Amino acid sequence: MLSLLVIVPAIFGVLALYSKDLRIDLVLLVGTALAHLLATAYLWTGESGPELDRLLELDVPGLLFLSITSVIFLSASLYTIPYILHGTHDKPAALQRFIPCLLWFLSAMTLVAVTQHLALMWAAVEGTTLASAPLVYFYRRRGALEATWKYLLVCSVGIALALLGTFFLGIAAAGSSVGASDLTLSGLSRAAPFMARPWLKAAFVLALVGYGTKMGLAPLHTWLPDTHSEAPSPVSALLSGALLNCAFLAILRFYQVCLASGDSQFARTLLIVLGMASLLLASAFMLSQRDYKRLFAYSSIENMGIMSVGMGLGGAASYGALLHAVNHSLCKAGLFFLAGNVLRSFGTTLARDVRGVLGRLPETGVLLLALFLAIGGVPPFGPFWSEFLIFQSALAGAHAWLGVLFVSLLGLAFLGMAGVLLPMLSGPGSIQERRSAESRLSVLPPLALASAALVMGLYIPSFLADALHRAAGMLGG
Amino acid sequence: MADLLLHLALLLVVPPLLLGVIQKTKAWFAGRRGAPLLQPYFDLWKLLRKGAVYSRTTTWLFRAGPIVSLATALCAGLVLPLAAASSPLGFSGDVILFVGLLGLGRFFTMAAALDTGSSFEGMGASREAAFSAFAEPALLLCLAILCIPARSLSLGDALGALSSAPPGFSHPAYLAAALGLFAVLLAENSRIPVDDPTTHLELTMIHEGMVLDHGGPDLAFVLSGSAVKLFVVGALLVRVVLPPPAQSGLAGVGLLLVGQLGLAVGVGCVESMMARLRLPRVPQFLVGASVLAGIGLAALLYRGAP
Amino acid sequence: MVGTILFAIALLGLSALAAALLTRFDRASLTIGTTGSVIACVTGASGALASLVRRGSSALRGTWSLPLGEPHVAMDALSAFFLLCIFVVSGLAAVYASGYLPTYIGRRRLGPAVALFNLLVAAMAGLVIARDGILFLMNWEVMSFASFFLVTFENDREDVRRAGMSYLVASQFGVVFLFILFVLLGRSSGTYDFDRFAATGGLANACFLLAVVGFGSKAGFWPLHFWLPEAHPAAPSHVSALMSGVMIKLGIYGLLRTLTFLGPPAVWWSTVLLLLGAISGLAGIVHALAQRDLKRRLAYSSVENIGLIALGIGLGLLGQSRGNALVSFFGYSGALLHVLNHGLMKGLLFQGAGSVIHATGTRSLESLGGLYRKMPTTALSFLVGSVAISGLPPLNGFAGEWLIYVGAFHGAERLPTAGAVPALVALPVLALIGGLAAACFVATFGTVFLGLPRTEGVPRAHEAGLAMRSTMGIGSLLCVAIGLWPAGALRLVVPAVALVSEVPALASDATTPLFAISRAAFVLGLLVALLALLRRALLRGREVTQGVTWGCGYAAPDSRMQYTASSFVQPLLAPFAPITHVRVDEEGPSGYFPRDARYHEEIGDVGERFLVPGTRRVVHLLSQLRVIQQGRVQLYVVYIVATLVALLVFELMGAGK
Amino acid sequence: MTGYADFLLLVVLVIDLYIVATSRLASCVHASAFQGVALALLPLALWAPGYAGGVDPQVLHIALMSVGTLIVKALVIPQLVLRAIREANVRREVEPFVSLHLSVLIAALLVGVSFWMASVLVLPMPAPTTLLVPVAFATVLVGFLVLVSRKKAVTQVVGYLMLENGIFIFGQTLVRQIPFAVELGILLDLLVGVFVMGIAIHHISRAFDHIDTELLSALKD
Repeated sequence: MLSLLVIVPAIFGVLALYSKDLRIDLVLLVGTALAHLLATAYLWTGESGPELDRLLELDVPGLLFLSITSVIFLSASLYTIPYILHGTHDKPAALQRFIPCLLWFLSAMTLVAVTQHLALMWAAVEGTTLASAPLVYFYRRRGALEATWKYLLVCSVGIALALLGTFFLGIAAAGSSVGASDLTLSGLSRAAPFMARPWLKAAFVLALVGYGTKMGLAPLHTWLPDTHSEAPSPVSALLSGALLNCAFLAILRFYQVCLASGDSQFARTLLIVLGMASLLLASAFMLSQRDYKRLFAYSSIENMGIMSVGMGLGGAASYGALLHAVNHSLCKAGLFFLAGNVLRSFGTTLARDVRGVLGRLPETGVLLLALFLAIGGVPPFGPFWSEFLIFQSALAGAHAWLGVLFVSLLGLAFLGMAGVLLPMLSGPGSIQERRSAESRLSVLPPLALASAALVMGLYIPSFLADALHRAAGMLGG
Repeated sequence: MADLLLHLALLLVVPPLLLGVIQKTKAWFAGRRGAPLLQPYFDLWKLLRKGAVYSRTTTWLFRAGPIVSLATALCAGLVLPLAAASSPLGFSGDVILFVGLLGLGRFFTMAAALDTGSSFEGMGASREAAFSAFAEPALLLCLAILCIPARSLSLGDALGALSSAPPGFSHPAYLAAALGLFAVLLAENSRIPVDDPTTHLELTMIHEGMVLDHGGPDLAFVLSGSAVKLFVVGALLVRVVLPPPAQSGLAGVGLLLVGQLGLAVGVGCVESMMARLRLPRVPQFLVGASVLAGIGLAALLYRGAP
Repeated sequence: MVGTILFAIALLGLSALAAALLTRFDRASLTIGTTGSVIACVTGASGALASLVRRGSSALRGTWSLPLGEPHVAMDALSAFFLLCIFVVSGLAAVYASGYLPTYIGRRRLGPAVALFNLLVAAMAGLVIARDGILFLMNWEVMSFASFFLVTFENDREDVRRAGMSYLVASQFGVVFLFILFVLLGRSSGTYDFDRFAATGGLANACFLLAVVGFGSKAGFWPLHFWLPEAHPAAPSHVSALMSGVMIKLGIYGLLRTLTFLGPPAVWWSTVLLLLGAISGLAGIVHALAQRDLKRRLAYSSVENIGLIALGIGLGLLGQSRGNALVSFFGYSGALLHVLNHGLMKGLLFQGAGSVIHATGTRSLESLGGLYRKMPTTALSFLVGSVAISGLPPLNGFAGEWLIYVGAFHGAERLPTAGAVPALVALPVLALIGGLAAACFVATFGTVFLGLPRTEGVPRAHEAGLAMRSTMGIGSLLCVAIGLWPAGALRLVVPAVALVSEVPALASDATTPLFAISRAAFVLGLLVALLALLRRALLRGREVTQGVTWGCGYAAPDSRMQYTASSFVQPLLAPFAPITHVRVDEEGPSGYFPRDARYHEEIGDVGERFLVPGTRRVVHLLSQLRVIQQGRVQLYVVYIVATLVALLVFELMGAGK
Repeated sequence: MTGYADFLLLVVLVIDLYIVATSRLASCVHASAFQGVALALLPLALWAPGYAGGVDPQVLHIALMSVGTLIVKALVIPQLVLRAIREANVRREVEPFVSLHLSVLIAALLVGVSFWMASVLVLPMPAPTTLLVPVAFATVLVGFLVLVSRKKAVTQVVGYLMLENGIFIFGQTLVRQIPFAVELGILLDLLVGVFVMGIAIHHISRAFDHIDTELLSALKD
């Protein structure tokens, strides 16, 4: 079952590559996305055993991140239909390899969520980079090319370090008295208590820096703003909504091993340090940001920082961090879709030249307003709960000043976003302004995501709540 | 009921006499015979029998101004215990009502002045607003000096407590209160150091400036209102300087009248001897009065109530 | 009783939703929204009144699947009193809005405005009955954002957007402190339930300061008030009436509710509040005097009245910390009665200002004047509002300030010297504030309604619509009623005071004097009536003619020769020149035949002097960080290696072998 | 047999220093190809018969892996990079950030550092040769040096390859833990990675008509 989840999108990708007609590609894309979501929903019902002699094995965190990826991918595929059919941005675009890469991207991300073999997981994460690089270079222009090159190089170098970390972990496990175990999570956890401490620490540091680059934690985040400002909107939504979570899952695997080894305090401190660095840097850059797509990129960095701090604090905060992963993906994907709509209607990503969005694109404007409030942590929406849970543990923890700094940086970031978005929404777009018709499908996905974020703020479904609790339990919750 | 009638009689009959005495003192100082002592009464009688000319820009507020200023002055008088130990409208906390009533009268006089739309009346109202804003703290602090030793907020008890105390200024605080009240009296009733009631140059007027456009019965109400206000604040000052012995009945009234006349002569002397303060100096004069009262209070608190 | 309030909130929510959905049809959404909010306000107010009179208190506790807190609502005396204020002022504002909003049809959509208004009222009511930290914070944020979007209703204007931004910064700044306050309280008592919140010693002091700053930024205490004179004038008038009337009072409610958790107050708490109150009051009224814009002047006067309320609470705390029940009773009851009074008065004044602006199209005091003939009802209610807010006897403003004065007097008399001094200092401050307020509002009333119209725009003014006139009428009647019968209003306040100051209600000490005040008011009315009759009798036989105002014989008096707002307050502001940051831009007449001369005075507030340059410097400082994102790939790889080396050294060396 | 392993590791180390020293791109790529060959032989030298007694059952696994490495690292990748160089018709790494002589000195310093790190991070389990860890660290560090100090995109790819080779050496210690499928996956990722980089370089040279990353820095904040 799990192997099907990985292989089917890959095969459909190949099919799409050779099919000449765009419509068939789109049907393939949406079909795969739907099938993937149904399969994931099925996985929620029963326990599925390991496959391919323990290469593919699904546990609760894996299932959680798999379902996030699946939901975001379905909304992105629906959004891609009008995005491609209505003619893309002004430049000629590489349509031919867009949908195949999307499908390979999906299979790579699925593999990350599904496997517990660390080396295979590394290969999957590297696979996501390689699959998404052509997606970033969708528009034939210099900026996109430069963004792709930086994305490719910085991420590959980062992930290479993660491979080194995986090998270090293997060495540490091999050196421990339990004897050589395969590089699966369960094996490593069994060997963890007896591992040589320096190798374990070096392994975690390498993995944190490696996958941290992919996750966008400061100061390893440098590729993220460039990539998001150049990539087409559905790709940015997938990058921020799903890919960053996969990198976070990879770090969590290593964190599980550290927890099993009993000496996890150093890991917590590292997570908190990098998380706070991301928060500080993201807030600073959001304050005077000119480009609204880069603004959302820095908001992703900020939210990754929040999740990393949450996981570092442990206790209720790790539950908050996982909840925030869900909330953030929903909101950020929706925001990027809306950014795509605004870009298509106004033709520029400079916030200064965009005025009266509420007048010209009423649906997009209202949704943009709702999601801006959601990502800012305003109560009726989901992120308020996760951010409050993390803030509560931060303030109640050993260093109270950490909590104060945390909530002030969140406030600063929110004001930064308000400074950019609110003038865009308001302004002279009065009623008479020409209301450009927006296609149903370019508004439906963000609407669905926004209402999901609202539901998460008012009522967390019980199956999701206890899945989060079980996952947090496994991660030092 | 007899007290009430006596109280009202005093409030209505005596005040114009004070104006007469002040004018007679100033005339004596200037070596003139001056107008007869009852001249204010003749003026009032004349004005009450005249017609009235109203400006086209004014509304009913212009007509209400004089009425409210006289009514509030009378009401303030009723709050103040003139002769008997208690006043008809007295209660614990009437000190603040006393200050509030004076404020209400002033509010409507200023509103009437602005109603005419003339720059001179606006100038008078603006100056009145500024100086009264600084006079209120001084008045309140002086009243505080009276109330705190008596541990009660009613003017009746506060002044009553004075009469039981040994004569003269048993405590320097009362001297400060008296001086403070005298300064407030001069400011409120537009006497010389603050304002010149007899000036004819509109640019220099304050209180007169506000009532330029009134004529006939309205002017009469205005004049009697300011006379009553002079009488009321004067009575307060006299009760502080010459506290009548307890339950003295008519003798107390007599003492009050003598005190008032003495006060009127005093005001006349001050008016004859001093020149007007420059307008920007008036707030400093009033702030000085409140500081004086504040020092009195500090002395009171520091050595504990007598 | 709390059931009726929940019903009212539900009704408000539903009507908000309906109005939002019907955005395309302005009239329909307006009627639905207004009827919904009026019915809800009436039921809510009656429920609150019933609970106050019967001194009942009821609670409802539910469960929800959200990770934190629980939906626990209850209504005690304090909540009931504030609910009464909220529903009365909101009801009046809603009816006023039904007359005021139609002018926007064609320019702005009405649906969102009506929906957000109902949402704001629902959030405020929800806030007051919330008995759980999380629920409280949720309502607080919904209130802040609903009011933010209402303030930026006309966001096509640049100054409205700037005002909205400064309001957002202030509310975010305040919310940070509230988050910290509630988590500290939650941690010390293990749950977010208000019934079990408690803090003593150092934690209580910290919580007090957090509450003062957090709630103070919404209430508008002095340095934290910078958003108020920006946001209120930018908002449509019915919203500024609601915000000034009742929303900033919820900051006071939050402060009082926190005080009930913190047990016996420390002595220095009262000094802090007295100081804040005095500064807010004085600075507020001085800046109000210096304003040229009608709504900005009313906004600053709100800061002054919040200062008075803070003085009241300060006296209440003084009484509690010194153990004198009388002082604390008068302090708290004065503060709470002033909350209700100010809600009514300021609502009335803003509604008056709204109809003036709606009629003349301008807010500047320099160009108004002579509106009495054209707008008699508005003028009369504005007069009632002005007399009331100046704290003059027959009206309700006096009743509230009287209680605070008596509290200060009792403080000066009964407390030992150390306690008496702050009370004594409060006396002259209260008097000065009262005097300046009277001057400010006679100037405002005079320059707007009396005299001659200063510009040609004014003569075309027309009286406000029926809805607006009726709300102003009801508002004035309420002010007069409370003014004439303050003892009744005190009966509403006493149960709430008993709850806050944990002292047996000493109602008797206050009701007899208040009855005396009513009697004095009656006597004053009698005297005025008698004199009016005397005047009519005297003038019956006489010849009464119309003439021109006496201009000292000047041949061509002109309406521009009248005293304007700035000239009226110039002697008042001269003594305060050292503490106010005055910028004068003038060009005196020159040459033998001077043609043009110009004099313009601008009073800078704490906002312009410190905050705007401060934020600009911070943003500039943070933008230095942009050098990190320089663009070269090699540099990015160096970042990765540097982080790796740093963390490795930190881990391997730091942890030691 | 350990003698062969040490010899191969020394060859790898020398090639590292050579790549840093040369400025001609073509010779860099050829050196990298030789390094690939050396690495392909390494597993045979390390785990071939005679190590720790008895025939090792996974000899097939090791043989397959070394053949795979040979094909990927020695043949396919160099061809890709050479094709990229031909299309971009760029010959020499003109003056990089750090002059060539200085970078050689730094490389030598890095080798010293890696030997010191090897003393800190001693392999917990018995390893066939003591040289393995230091050479691996050296290759990784020098790879970073090349990546950071060179301007041409192709040289950065070569730097990235050296980095991968260094990590590959570390991988040799875990032959038993990593199943062949995963090993193949890692190699495949490397191959596809370089392939995509090649295409990117091709587009860069067409779009910017040079492949100097200096001008590739328009995107900044």
